[in-house]
Amino acid sequence: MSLLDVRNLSVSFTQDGATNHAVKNVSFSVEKGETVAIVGESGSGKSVTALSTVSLLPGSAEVTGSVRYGGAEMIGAKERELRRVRGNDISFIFQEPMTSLNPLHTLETQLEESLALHQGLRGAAARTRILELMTKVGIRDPESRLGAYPHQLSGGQRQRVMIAMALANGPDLLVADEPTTALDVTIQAQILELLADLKREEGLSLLFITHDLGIVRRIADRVCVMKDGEIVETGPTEEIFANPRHPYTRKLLEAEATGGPDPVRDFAETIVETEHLKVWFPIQAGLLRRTVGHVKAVNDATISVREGETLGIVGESGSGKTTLALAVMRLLSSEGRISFLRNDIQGWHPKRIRPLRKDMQIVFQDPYGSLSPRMTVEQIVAEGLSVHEVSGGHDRRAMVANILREVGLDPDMMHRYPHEFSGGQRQRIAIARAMILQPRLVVLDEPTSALDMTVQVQIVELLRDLQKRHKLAYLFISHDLKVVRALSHKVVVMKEGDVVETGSNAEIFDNPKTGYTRALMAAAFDLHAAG
Amino acid sequence: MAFFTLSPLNRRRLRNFRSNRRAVWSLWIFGTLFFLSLFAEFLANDRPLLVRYQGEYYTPIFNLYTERDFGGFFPTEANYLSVQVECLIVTGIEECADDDSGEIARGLLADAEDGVVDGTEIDRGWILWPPVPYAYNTVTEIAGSAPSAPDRDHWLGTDDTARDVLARVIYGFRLSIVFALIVTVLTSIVGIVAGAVQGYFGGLTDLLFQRFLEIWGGIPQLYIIIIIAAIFRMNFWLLVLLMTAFGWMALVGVVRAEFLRARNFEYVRAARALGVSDLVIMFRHVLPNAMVATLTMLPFIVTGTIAALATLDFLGFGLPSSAPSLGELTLQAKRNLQAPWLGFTAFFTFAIMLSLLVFIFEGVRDAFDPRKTFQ
Amino acid sequence: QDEGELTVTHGVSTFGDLRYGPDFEYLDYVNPDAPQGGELSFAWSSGGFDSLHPYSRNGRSAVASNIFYEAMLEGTYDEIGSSYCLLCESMAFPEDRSYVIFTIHEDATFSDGTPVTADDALFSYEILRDEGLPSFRASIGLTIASAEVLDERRIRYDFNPEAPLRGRIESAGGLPVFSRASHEASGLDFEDSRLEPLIGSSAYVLESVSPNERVVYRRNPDWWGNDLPINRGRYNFETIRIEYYGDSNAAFEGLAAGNYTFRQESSSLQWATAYEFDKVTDGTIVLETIDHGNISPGQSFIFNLRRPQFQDVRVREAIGLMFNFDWTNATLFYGLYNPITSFWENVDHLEATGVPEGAELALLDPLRDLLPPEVFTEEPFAFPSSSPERTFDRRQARQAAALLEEAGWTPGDDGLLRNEDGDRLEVEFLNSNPLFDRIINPYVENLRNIGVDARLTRVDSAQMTERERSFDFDIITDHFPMDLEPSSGLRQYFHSVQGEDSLFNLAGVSDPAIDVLVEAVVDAETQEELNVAVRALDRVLRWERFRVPQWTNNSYWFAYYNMYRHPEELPPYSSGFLDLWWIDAEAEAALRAEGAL
Amino acid sequence: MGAYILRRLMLIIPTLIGILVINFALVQFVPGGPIDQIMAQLEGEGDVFAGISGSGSETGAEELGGGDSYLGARGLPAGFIEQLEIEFHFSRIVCEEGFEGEPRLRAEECRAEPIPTWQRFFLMMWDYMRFDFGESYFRSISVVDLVIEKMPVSITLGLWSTLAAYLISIPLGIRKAVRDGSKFDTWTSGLIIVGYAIPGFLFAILLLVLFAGGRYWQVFPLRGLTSDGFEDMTTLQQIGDYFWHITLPVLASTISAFATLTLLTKNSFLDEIKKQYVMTAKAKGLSERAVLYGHVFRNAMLIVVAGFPGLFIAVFFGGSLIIETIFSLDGLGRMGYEATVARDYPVMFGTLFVFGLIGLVINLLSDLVYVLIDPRIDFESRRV
Ligand SMILES: Nc1ncnc2c1ncn2[C@@H]1O[C@H](COP(=O)(O)OP(=O)(O)OP(=O)(O)O)[C@@H](O)[C@H]1O
Ligand SMILES: Nc1ncnc2c1ncn2[C@@H]1O[C@H](COP(=O)(O)OP(=O)(O)OP(=O)(O)O)[C@@H](O)[C@H]1O
Ligand SMILES: [Mg+2]
Ligand SMILES: [Mg+2]
Repeated sequence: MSLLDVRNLSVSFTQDGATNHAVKNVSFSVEKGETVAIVGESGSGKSVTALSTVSLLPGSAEVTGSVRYGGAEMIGAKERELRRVRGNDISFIFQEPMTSLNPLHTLETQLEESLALHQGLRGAAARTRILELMTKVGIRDPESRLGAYPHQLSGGQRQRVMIAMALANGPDLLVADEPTTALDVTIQAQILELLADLKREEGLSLLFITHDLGIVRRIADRVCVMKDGEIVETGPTEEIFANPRHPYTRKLLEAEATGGPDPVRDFAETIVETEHLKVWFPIQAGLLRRTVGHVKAVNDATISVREGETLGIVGESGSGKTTLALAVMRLLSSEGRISFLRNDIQGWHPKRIRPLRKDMQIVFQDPYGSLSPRMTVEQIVAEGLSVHEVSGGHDRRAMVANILREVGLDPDMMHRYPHEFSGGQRQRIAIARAMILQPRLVVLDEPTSALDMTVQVQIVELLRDLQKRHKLAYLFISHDLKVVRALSHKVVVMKEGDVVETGSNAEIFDNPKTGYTRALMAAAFDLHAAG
Repeated sequence: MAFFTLSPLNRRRLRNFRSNRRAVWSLWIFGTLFFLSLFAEFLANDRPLLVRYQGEYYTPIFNLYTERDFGGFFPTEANYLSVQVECLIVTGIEECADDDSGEIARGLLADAEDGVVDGTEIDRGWILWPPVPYAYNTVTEIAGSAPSAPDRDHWLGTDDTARDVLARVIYGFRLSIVFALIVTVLTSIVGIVAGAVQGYFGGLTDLLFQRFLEIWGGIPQLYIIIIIAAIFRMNFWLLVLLMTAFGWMALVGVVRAEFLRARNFEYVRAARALGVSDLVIMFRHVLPNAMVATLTMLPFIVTGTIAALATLDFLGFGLPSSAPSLGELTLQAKRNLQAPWLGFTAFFTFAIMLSLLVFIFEGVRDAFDPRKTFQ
Repeated sequence: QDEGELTVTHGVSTFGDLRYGPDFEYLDYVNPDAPQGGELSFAWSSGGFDSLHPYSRNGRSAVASNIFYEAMLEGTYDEIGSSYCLLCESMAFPEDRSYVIFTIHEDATFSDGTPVTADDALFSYEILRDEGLPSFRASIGLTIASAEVLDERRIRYDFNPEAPLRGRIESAGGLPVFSRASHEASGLDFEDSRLEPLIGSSAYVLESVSPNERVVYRRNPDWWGNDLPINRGRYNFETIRIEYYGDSNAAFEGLAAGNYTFRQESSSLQWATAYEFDKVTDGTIVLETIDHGNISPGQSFIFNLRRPQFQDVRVREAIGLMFNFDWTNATLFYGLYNPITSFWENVDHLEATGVPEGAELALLDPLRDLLPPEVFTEEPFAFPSSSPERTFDRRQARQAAALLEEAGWTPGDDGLLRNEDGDRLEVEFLNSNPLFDRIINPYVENLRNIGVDARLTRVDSAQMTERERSFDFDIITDHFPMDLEPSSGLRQYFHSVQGEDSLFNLAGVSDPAIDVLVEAVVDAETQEELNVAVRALDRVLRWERFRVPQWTNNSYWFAYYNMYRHPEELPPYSSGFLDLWWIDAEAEAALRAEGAL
Repeated sequence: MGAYILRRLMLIIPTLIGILVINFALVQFVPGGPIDQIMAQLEGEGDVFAGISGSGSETGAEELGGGDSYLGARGLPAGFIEQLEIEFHFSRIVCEEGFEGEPRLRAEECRAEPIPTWQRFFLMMWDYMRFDFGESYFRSISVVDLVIEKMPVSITLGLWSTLAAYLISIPLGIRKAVRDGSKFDTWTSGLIIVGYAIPGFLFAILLLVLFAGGRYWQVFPLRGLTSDGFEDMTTLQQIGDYFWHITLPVLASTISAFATLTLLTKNSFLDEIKKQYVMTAKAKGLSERAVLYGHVFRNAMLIVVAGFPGLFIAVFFGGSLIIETIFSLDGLGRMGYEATVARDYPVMFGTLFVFGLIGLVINLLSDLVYVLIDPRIDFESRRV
């Protein structure tokens, strides 16, 4: 008997009278100790399928079919029954770690809760275990991080906390929805190693959803390929990779962001420039919130991006990439010079910067959090247009539809609220919002982490195309070095708040100088090679 | 655009609202009641809707006719409820008005049933009354003492001044609702804006504004009311002004708190990155997500305003005591425990009004809740 | 000391006719054998109390908190203007009553056992004069010129020569006597409110007190005056307990709940509707209506005669005609109240009746030029009775409309009356008592119906007083609590000289004829003279039509547990429930057995 | 934060001054003053509660008064008003030069001279700075003692009704949020709305008549906080007696408090309950209670907390005039109303000052609680 047996699962959402069949008649199973990977197009129903295994879908979802866990039916089961299974037997890693943690609880509380709940660990014992877990998932200096709130963590750190939380209970089945998207390759490798250990030692079963085919190849026993809510192909990993039958699978396997960026014109105008940029977050303690120390998120960053140029920023998780990006955008207080289009915007009153914002846009690392929950996609995407009055005679709705189409979204979906999308779709909405303004500078913070290979290629093409046409400057942050390589002219490598290396694309990728960069490259391309 | 063709979003909200049947019903009932009460003069009045006298038509509801116009004695407005005036109109005989006890008038009226009085044919007139032939300030004729229990003439009884309770409720409902709606709209706008500005901008703005609020809140309203009432004569609009001036602070605290929290959210940062102005961020991005408290409180602010008006009336600092106020009715209920119909009427009026409002606002909340779904 | 013959007597009256001789055994209206003991308990809900010192304006003193003190003299409930020695053994005064000497009873002691001395009396006089309630100060200052201790037990008061003869001695003899020692020992100012009362000499001492909640007075077992004839059959209750309630409904419930057992009802609504519960129907609680002979306090709407629109008496009469007493009484008061016509309502010998004759006519005749002719030809003015069925009485309205038309007020297009200048006839009723809204509102409606631009304005009491003090009102409700033996007090009410700025003459009555009559009353030397003068004054005042009389209650309404008893025949001027009534111990035991107590 | 708190504390002083200035100025315009009120009282009128307690009669005749029945005792002595003005510090006595001895009005050489308004204000401020709030105009009691005297009732009513409201409303609101749209939701809504719609004082009277009066079920006492022999009871009896007394008043004053709080809780839970982190908590396998109270509660409660200081100040210091009156309790509600209507300015200003101070501190505390609840909150202005 399979540990998890999904039969004819269908999930549909009815909205505005129209029914959206997110998952259609999906069947698969996970045996004990087995790793099943679900890959597929963004928005094809992977997350929905995963969530329906323990009935975590919102009330608006209509679920039919059967999901049996250890022989017990999960669909329509009593809440109490489900509770026993959740967390204890089946652990979950959600796709969007940024919004999945309780914003008001410290790491310690969140982790301790799981431990206390399922293992009865409390106090010092729990603490030891928490520290152990945090070390295992690669959080440096865990002790000082115990009291941190989610908003004080980087994206990757949050994701790791999610992983630690899921592993805390020693589950039988781990449902991991894109668990490594925000992690740099070294940590990613470490996590995968950890999972492999667990699988080996405790017979952990894994339902693994990912876009990264390298990972699939490395850890999965079986693969299900989903498209448009259906499993179009399923089989042992080797077989699928060696011998894909379905055209979509073939397309997926072939898709890869390749090529390089178009060269930058000489004497291109510098769009943005920073000198000795520094962001230190105060660490506050006590009711009076006295500052007891600082998290040195960015120490001394000097970068510049020219018209039509892409600056890739890579580095380990928590190294200050996002912080740097936000500081450049003047969304965080920082020290040091920032000049944008020759304006020294550091110290400007926010009101004064506002007109400039048309030309500087950002795609946040946490797309979900950055979308107003009570605005529809249309409103969200169109907002910039009205703010900067760039209708240019066009109908705004047409413009929105257009950009949505370009990022691979069905314009019919523009009346939906953000929470009615898949992770990848939300990411693309965020991209669309930034791009519709045709700014001069776009900061892209992990813009492709939730996208499958085919869409990723599409987006990369789009970015390149826009860059070519409008001479956009990109500040591109990603853990996916392949994409970085495909897009950037220059690359900055960061580690613990410091810029450790800067160089052209070729210099960094082909000829890394510092040890850290070398290790990073090795891990990245080795990992893929290993697959 | 939004006014003529509904945007898909608004259509969706409307649909959400519609699928909350309770809310829809409440809105209908409330709307109907409110609409009807706007025409209170046609529902309850001591002036007839239409009078036919000597072959001509008169509309006392719009025009003032003296008793002399109908051949009577008084040069002042005719008292249509009196038997003398009725007799004058119906029979057209001037003797009707001569007898103050009404004996002759009654006799003539009885005689005129058949259209012939004393052998001469008369041009029979008639009076068309509104459903309730009393206005809120009509002191009616009752047998026994006031307050009198409900009967055929007075469906909800009379109050302690022998005025018809139903008529007073009809007028009182209108007065209270109009008052409360105006005050609520004004106070909510001011309160929300104030709270939003404080919470969103923080810093010095917040610091100073809060102090201002504290000082403002320390002013004894009663004195202001006494002063104003002594200078001007207290009236509806003055009370609206006063209530607004002191009522807006109710929402400031919660709205401020919500804004203090919400301004840290990622989507606010995103909006800022877009270059959205502070005002738009506040009202497009933050407010809809900080509206829980406001929407929950609104029906209570409406009824609270009515209650505040009632309390003022109760304490004697509100509208003149002849004004049809629900507060006055409750006060009477307290003084006249032997007349439970007063209390029941007040209670049911309040309860119905509040329930309807709460249900309507629940529907509105649902309509704006993106995650709310209806099967 | 001896400017002629001194009258030494046990009692004094205005015109020298004492009902009780020096050797009377007990007062006529008491039950000399009334059993003593038991408890009188009643409730109070018109405001709380925080003091037991009724002679200071500070604090609100408890009900009957003057019970601790005795004065030299004591009045009776069946005579007017007579007072008898209580603390004094005798008093002595000369013919012209220019002074009085009281000799304090030799047994008189304060409740702490110390004797009452002339020095205590002097102290009481002085402190009341200097620091007492303003009313005391005003009155004492006017009448008493000085006081002097003659010896241990004798005190002499000298009167101001200008002070009216009448009531002189009574005003000195009526001063409560405190123990000087107790005041000095307390260390407080006399003006401070206090919960520990000054020591007095009366039948009751303080048992316990709990502010705003309860005060209990207990009979002093060693009361010196127990055997005095004037006290015989009185002060029968062992304890008197007064329960305070914040709310009248709660207070009413307290009776049914047995928290207290005696209630004097003052609300017609309650009296007519509330007493229908079990304990009443089964006789545990008895209801009793007792007619009294007290003068009505003369509650009326008064016109502010300083206002131009009220200069014309026809306007005043017209407005008065629209107040429908009969309807108000029947519909709003359950028919329980009585109308008022006279200023001495309910006192036959002082009310004006018929056309003036005899002595009255003689008194009025010289004033003929100053008076309207009707005074001599018609019955004294009274508003006619009107229809009890409906508030708007056509007959009165017709009369009123005619009067107004005569006075030059004609209706405009809006149905409101205007004078030649086009001004409307504006009448504002100013009122601070919420209970009156229901009475004034129909009146206002009536007035509006005949075209008077009337309205009711409610203000709070401070504002009310302020507007009264500045005479800034049209019509307010006022009282005319006339004395049975009216005296110089009348000047404050009606005399033009004092009247100008007297707060008791709110209407602003200022009429030479009235001045003459007031003086005639003050100067009256015999009862008969007084009666005549008062009747003449009453007549003239009524024809002045400056007030619209409201209503009065000529009865006491009592509801009590069936254990209280009172003398068969109650005196006319007081129900005397504090001192004349007693407890029937058997009945009380029976009630207890039933569990009703 | 420390700096912020310091700044807030420092601002308390100008705020208090502001409150006093405004009120002092206001009082100058109110028609009728304390002297008028005293005169009204001397005439046997001026019971400020007459309208509320329903006492008093239409005939204006009460056989017994609090005062005396001294005959001829009527009118005001000369100089009485002047003397009051001096007592109330509206005027002061000035004597001619060379006058020796105690300055009294009675002395020929002395007269009352009004003190200019601005001087009066500064005199008052000077007293307040030394926390000297003076005496009531109407009673020989200092303002502080007066307030202390009234505290037990207000604390009782405030504490228990707030407690009851919170203890019932929050769990109820949460239940309703979880079961949004169910039958349970509907009928509880109905119930709390009815509770809210019942005019408070009618309900109080109803309770009183039904459960405390002698006509129906005489279960509870009619009045007061404690029974007679309270001092002699054992502690347990005392507690019992106390709760026996306060049941009805607390019930009456709480009944309407449920509605807003419950619905507020419900709606803010509804907003939170569908957020992503709740799913995480659920996926952990936490029980419903643990999810609701452990996770959602803190996120949803901000607005409930935000409303708390207002509510607290309202119930503690506002008191409940009508409930206090009906149950014959003597609390701050009545005191405040009486002081206002009777123009007892020392009491008014004194309480305004003290409660203003407490209110300011409570506001500050509640702001700190925000930060405690949601560490992301700060009060600085955004410079970026
Ligand atoms: N609450 C919802 N209401 C309506 N539609 C939804 C809702 N949640 C998901 N969907 C839709 O269901 C489909 C499947 O979504 P799902 O999240 O499973 O995609 P996914 O395969 O996980 O994609 P991604 O790789 O982008 O995360 C999408 O088209 C999405 O728009
Ligand atoms: N508001 C904050 N308060 C305190 N520390 C913070 C805050 N925001 C970020 N940090 C810390 O600053 C460091 C840099 O964070 P940042 O988000 O820039 O990392 P990153 O390079 O984007 O990482 P990732 O790849 O995981 O997203 C991290 O250690 C993080 O914990
Ligand atoms: Mg997904
Ligand atoms: Mg990051």
